[in-house]
Amino acid sequence: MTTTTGPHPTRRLILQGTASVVLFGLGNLAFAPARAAANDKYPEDAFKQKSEADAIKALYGKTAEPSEKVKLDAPEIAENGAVVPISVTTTLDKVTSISFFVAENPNALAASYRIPDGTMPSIANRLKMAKTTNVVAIVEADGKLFSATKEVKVTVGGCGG
Amino acid sequence: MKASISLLRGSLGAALVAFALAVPSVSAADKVDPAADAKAFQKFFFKKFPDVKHDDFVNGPYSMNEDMKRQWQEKEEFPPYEFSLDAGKEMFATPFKNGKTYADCFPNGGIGIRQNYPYFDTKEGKVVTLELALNRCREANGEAPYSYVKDEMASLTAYMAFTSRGKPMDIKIPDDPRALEAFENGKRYFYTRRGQLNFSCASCHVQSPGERIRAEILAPALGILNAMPIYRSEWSGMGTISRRFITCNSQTRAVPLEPQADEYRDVEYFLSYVANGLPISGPGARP
Amino acid sequence: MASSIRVRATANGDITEVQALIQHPMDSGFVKDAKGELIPPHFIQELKFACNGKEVFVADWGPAVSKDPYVKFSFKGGKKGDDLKISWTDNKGGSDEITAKIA
Amino acid sequence: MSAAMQRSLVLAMLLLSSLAPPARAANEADYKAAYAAAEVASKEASGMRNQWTTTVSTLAAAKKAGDGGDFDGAVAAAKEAEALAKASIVQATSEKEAWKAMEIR
Repeated sequence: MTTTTGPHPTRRLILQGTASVVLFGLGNLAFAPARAAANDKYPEDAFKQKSEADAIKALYGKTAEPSEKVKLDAPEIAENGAVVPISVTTTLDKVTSISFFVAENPNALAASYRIPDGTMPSIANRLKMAKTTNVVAIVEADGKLFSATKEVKVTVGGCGG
Repeated sequence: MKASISLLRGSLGAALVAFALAVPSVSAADKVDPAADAKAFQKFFFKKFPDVKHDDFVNGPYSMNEDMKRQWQEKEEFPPYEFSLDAGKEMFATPFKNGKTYADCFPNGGIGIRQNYPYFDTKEGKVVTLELALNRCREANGEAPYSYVKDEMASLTAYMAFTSRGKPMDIKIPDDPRALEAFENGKRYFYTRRGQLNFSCASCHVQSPGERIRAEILAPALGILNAMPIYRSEWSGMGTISRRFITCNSQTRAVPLEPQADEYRDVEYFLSYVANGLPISGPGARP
Repeated sequence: MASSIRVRATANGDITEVQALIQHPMDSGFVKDAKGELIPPHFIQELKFACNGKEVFVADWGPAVSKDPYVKFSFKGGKKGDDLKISWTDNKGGSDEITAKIA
Repeated sequence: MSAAMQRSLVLAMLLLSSLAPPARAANEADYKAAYAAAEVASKEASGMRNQWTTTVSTLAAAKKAGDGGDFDGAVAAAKEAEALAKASIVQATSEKEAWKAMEIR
């Protein structure tokens, strides 16, 4: 949102704001039902997939390309595999869904979020990781998939029984 | 030339001072001097970790490792001990069957007093820890005592710790030979090697804090009880001081003593006293 | 029984930041109990947030979400005093729901 | 560190002495004797409040083997439990003074 410096900046801003929202809303309307219908129910099948590739295909039906615009924040070494703080944020526009995958967990898909219009594309959550593996964040923006990957080391703590 | 002479004199002076220090400390070892012990204990850690802020030591492993500290701060935004804290607050407000509450057993209604525990009870001639005092309060009011290692006790101590957050640890040792003996007994326990792995508390928390055993970073012994009770991801649940001592014992393959055994009460007394001045940061979240 | 949902929703300007912590075991079905038996899967599957009746966030969770799950997000269009309804259902048909006020 | 070296030497020796293979197949009497000796040492160790978890588990294994009639296994386990218990006794006695070496002064 560029800030204009005219005498009544706020009034102009509001006008601009409402105009773009209406446009965006209309534009979105056409797509929304198609996309919303696709993933508005619990993606049972995707959660059952073993590998990350199969889970992505089951969830979105297309493949993702890595993108610098997706910032995945995860620790170098997880302090504990049961509670790993992982968050993602993106500067991509028109984001409708964000999902997290832990590649070598029994089932790769860990969590998937539906981002309605007006919700910011950035999420923090705490996931379980079975062992050292790649964490992948997938962002669905304007119908296309973008990804970011980071390896997180996980080992058992303590000095043993 | 001048510089080197002063250097020489300086090093000579230092040697003399060191020698002077060594001699009395040998004889001091026999006479129990908690204040000197506490000063030496704190100086050891402040010198070993010069860039760790003194108050930061109470954050255990998180004062030793940046990556871990970031994970901790993220957890602290909405900490997992939140539920235990709320449960403790509720329990504190719920009267016993006889109408009394915990507030009636403790000075200042139990609010903001955690930093004074454990204390030495001159009548009983023994150290009384917060967990022990809570169970004695329950028994005095006709209620069954809680397990020292389960959630109820952790919730109560979590709430009492929370009401003392930020207050400096303030443990007193009365001028009573039995109190000095309890302090010394706690110190001996802390440094004694046990279990088949032949470790003492000091082997990990004095010789190698900041280093890793597998994924975990070892916490420094200074202020190690200030954050108690803790929610440990490892246990995915709350841990009281008793639970921590018992699991530490079994990890070195030593058979744990019964909760609130004299040795545990005394080592808690020792560890809390030497952390005097450092803030209470409980309840804590740990790996 | 106190609700299983703890939520903090703070509005600054047009953006409301929401943090939620939910008391739930989130058992994955892969963990054994002390007696060596597998603890059956028991985890929240769907978590919904609605502000003034409009859905602002939906989480589909699997068993890999940590115990006592936490999530943080933010959305536009909410302001101080608005209602934020949070509801979850788990794979055993359990559920809970609260309505919080945006601070 | 020589005291620590010395101590672990003693521990190693104790463990080695227990593993000498019995000449003939053990019978119930051998098992009973070996188990009794192990139990005495284990009681002394726990009396000094310095019992090892491995002593307890090895002793239990000895009993289980003995009850199951595997006297060879039972004698071996009982001897090992005795050695472990004795090692923990050595540890407790030597630590009475040795702890001062690590004390922060």
